[in-house]
Amino acid sequence: MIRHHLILRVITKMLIGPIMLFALYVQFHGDYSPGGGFQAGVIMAVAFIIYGVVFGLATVQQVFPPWLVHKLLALGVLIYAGTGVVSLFLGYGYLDYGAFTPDHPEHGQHWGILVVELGVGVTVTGVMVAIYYAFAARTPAISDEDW
Amino acid sequence: MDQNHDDTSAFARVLLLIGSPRAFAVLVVLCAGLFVADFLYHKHPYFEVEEVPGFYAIYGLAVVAVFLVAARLLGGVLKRPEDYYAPNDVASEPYPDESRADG
Amino acid sequence: MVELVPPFLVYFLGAALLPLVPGAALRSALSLLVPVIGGWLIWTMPTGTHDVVTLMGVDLTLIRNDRLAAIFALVFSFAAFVSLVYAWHVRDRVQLVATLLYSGSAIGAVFAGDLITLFLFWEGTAIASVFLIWARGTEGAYHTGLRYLVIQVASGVILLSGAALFWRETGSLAFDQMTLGSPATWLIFIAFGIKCAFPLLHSWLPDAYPSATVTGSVVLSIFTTKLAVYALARGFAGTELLIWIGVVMALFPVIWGLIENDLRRVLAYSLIGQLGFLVVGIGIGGELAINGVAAHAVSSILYKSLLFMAVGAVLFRTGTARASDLGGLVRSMPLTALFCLVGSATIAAVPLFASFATKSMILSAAGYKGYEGAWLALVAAAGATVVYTGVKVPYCAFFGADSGRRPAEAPWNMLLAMGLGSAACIGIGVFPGAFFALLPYPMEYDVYTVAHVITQLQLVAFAVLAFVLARRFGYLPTETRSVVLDSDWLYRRVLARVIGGLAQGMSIAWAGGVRFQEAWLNRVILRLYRSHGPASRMAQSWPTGAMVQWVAILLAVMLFVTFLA
Amino acid sequence: MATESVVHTAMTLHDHLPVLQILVPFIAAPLTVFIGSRALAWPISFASSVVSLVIAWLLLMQVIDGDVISYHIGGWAPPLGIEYRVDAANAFVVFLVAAISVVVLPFAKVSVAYEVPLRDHALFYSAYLLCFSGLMGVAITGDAFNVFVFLEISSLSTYVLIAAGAGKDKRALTAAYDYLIMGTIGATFFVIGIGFLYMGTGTLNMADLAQRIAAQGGNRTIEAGFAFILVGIGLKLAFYPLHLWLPNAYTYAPSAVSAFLAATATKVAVYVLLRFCFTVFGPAFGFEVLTLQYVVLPLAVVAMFASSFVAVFQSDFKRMLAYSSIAQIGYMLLGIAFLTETGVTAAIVHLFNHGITKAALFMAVGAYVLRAGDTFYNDIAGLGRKMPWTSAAVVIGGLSLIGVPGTAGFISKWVLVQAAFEKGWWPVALLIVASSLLAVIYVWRVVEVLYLQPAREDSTATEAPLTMLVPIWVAALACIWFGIDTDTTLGAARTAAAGLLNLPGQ
Repeated sequence: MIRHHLILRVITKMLIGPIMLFALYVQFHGDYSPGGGFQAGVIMAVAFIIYGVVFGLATVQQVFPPWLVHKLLALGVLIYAGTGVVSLFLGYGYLDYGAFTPDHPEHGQHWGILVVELGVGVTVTGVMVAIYYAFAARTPAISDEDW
Repeated sequence: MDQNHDDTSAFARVLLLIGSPRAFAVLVVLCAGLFVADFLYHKHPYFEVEEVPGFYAIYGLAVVAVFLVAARLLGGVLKRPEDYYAPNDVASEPYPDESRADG
Repeated sequence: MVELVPPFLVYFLGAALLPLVPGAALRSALSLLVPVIGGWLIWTMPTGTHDVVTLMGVDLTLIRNDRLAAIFALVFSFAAFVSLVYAWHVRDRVQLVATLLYSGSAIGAVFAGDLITLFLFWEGTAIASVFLIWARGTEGAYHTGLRYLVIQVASGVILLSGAALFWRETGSLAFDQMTLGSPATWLIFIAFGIKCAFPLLHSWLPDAYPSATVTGSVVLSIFTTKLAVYALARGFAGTELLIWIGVVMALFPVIWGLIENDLRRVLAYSLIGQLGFLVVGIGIGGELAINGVAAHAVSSILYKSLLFMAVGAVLFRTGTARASDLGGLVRSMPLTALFCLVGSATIAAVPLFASFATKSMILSAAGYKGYEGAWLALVAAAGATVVYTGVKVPYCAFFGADSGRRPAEAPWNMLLAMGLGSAACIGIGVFPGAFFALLPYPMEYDVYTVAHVITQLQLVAFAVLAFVLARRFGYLPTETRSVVLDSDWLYRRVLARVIGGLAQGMSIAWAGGVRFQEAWLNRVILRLYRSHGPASRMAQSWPTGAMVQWVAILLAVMLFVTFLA
Repeated sequence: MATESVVHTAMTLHDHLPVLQILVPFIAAPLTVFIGSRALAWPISFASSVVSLVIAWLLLMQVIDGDVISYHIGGWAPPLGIEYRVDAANAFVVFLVAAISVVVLPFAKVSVAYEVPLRDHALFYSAYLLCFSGLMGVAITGDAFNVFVFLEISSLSTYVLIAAGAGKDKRALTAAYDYLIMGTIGATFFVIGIGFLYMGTGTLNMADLAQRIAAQGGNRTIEAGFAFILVGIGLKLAFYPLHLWLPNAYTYAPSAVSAFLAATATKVAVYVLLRFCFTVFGPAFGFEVLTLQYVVLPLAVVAMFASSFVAVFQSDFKRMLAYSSIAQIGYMLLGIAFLTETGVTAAIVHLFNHGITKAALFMAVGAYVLRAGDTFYNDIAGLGRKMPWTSAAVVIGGLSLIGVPGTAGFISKWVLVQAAFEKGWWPVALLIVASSLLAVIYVWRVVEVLYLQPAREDSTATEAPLTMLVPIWVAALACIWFGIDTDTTLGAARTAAAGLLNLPGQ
């Protein structure tokens, strides 16, 4: 474990909280202001990646184990698609969020987009972290026998 | 029916008469009779040539004679040894035993 | 829509199921049911077209039943039954299946209402029948079968190309009366002609039929050529060219029949001769001639299969059908000899036998229409037939010089089959009126006139007399073991040598030809291998850069072309 | 979307069929990962494939007579919103994809277990389901950009699936990588083409595009769009000479993947080409006629011969099949290039028939891999006696590949030859027949290897397990069934062709 870079480590620890908070801000204001699931997901992933960069892969994988990454990755898609399925079960078209508040379609759409964006955010977080894991954990060059 | 194959059966002997000299005599008499008969009835010919007395008799005799001569001449030209086409032909092969096992 | 059970289906089902039946006797017994059921279906089938199925947008008429088709189908069924009785002793499943598929295809072809269906069954007869030759199991039979198959399949291919052209020309695939003139009809005509053994297209027949098994030749003699006769009668009735083709067909086999040593080959040539009568009849056209063709086709199936059965029984018992090795067999095979004589009498058109009634119709038709030349030729052929088949076959096998062979009488099933055939030959000869009722067209035709009986007897008697006299004076062609050349010599010998370009006997010529072709082919293949083989530019894994290059090139080409427009 | 006066009638499940078609496997994919169970991955995949097949059948039955179903995603009406538009053409393709999936998956269970490391199974099936839903999505959507999205979904998961072959042969990685590069270029070209169309018309809905393009006629923007789309899709469907990624990809992918992809992926791409050439652009445009006849047609003929020759000389069964696929795609492109109803019918029928044929053959390859370890000719020599059922299916598939009457392959070639005659292009018809002769040679080589050569002495191969044999034979019998019962396929293909060419339905 790298014991130098004290400043970096301190600063990182300080930054991670605000980064996550900012991610949530971008996430939940996505429907009215610039932002949304994609951006929020990346920002959220940054919080983990920077932690991994500074403190090492093993440490970050204790916090955010790869299996959980996989689950989140899938969960986000399920949230997105599930929203559509719910509207479908309510007798509306697929992803017709008007279904949630039949009297007030606009409200329903608001709710719907919020949930969908959440799904996007979760998946993007998962994907970014998974890509980081994949690259950071690269096994050594393939030995000759494997070819 | 007679199942005895060793001796010539009575039935076979009757059939063998066909090849006997007496049969030839019968044939000659029959031919003569038929030729004469041609004068005794009224024909309905399609063609004039049919009205010639004994036309069919003469024509049949002549045709066969011509063909026999032709066959003799051509036979000398066309005959080849039995294995001429062998092994691509069955001519020189013995016929295989028919009692082959159930395929 | 399939409304009726097509008769060929019974045969095909039989061919599929019978091999599974255990027990040879049971199998043979059950196989007899097939033509019985098939025949019953044909007998009860209403006239008209039925069972039109659509295949790839083409309407196939499986059944077009009229009186012309029905009589051919009925005699096919009867002959199939008789040959299955004759083959009772055969344990070989392949021959049984081949026989059933072959008869089924022939019957299917007879009912075919369009050229495509006809083509399918046409090829079916070719492919099924070759197994009857291969079943002999010798090397020569294998080669003969291949030659046979190539020619038969070629006939089918020519038929198909003719049908395709016909469809382009007329927009119809219906199999009906056609007139020669366009390439399409000529192709169809030639396809029929190959199977009908037109002169120079005939050599497959004397090559293949005597090479089959004992039962195989009987079956072969029934279907293929008569199917072709039916097809010609259906498609080209009244085509004058056929008269002259038929005349040649009736006359030239006489010579070969007289020279040939193998009795089954003699019968094969005489089969061509009888086809000549039928072809002339088709060429004359008109109701009487077509009736005559149908009737004579029936009787020629009967007596020809009867003769093949008799010679086959001799072959079965003695292992040879060479005239030079036979003679005097009447002493131990009297019944076979008797049936053979019935067949001979029938082919010689002796009164009271089937041909007397049927052949005369064709001659009368020639007479009515005034084709004197054709008429004279046919009478000559009829006279010669008496000798080269009617006398020669029984004389060489059963009478003549005693070969000393004393084989056992033919097995009971063969005798029964020959008996059935003989009964039919005599039945038709004695009661022609009942038989004429089955013919395609209604007619008034009196067979047993005094003139007819006497003139025919004259012809037969004097022909026999000529034969006997020739024998007396030693003028008969000598029967020696030999091969007699026919037009197949052109492709089996001359062509082979021309291709080979080497004159050291056929096998060397072949080997040389193959070597030469191999060298040439090898060069081509090597070149292709260099350009397309696994290690070539074409087949190797390309770097992505090269793939992208192609993308760029193709895009450029496409942009250029689209902007050009 | 109308906000006031919400008069809503509840939609039934039946109305949702078009979207459920995609949704079922699409949700099953993340579900597989989410559950993470190796044991459940296959059952989930299979169940969702079966459901998809049922839905595909229901849809096909609704549109077989020429009707069109339009489904609006999110309730946004086209051309603004995304529309799923089901007609005979794409219902046919979707049905093919779903049917192949249902047939291939039972086979895949054993094959994948053998060829893919166990820890990857959940992810493998997830990728498979994504690919599956992506392919169906490409076919079913009526929105040009949505086509691109689904194309990417299927392509990306395809790269993963091919790379999964690395467990057996590391070259799968480079094959997948090459395909990734080429696939991405293809997708990029495709999306550039769509961009041009959007620039030229201001819409992305295909029906709308068709109207507007027809109204304004061709101009440089649209023509460039056409060229880009053609090249982009050409890459996807292994259009000669853009096929270079395909042999490696099919050779090194797991057998089940090869079977699935060979039977579906290129076919869906062919469908997209059909859709753009006939619905969006309409065959009346001079530039399209020119391009198809002077660029696509010659290249299709070249593909038929060059690839067949390469296939003749291959010594690996699987790779041989890959090259034969390229040749067969040539036939489909030929059908399209005829620009006639019969030609398009031939392309669609061949798309289907070749799909089932290749499915049977590639599955047989999987069986050989399982039992003999590899599919090089010297490895599978003499297996005709040791694996009689598998080898018999190979013979049937091979006959269908050649186009022997009585097999499905014959029907498509027959229609294709008819189309050539209709056009009066005799030489092309002759070329079709001639290239079939090449197929005879490469199929015969396999038959000879399987039946006439002696088996290797160390060969311990036994017949493939039933879970493989049944799918192989279902596909093989389908080859025969659709060779005899031609009404179903030809009828559907005719309706589809008529729909694509905007002729009155038949």
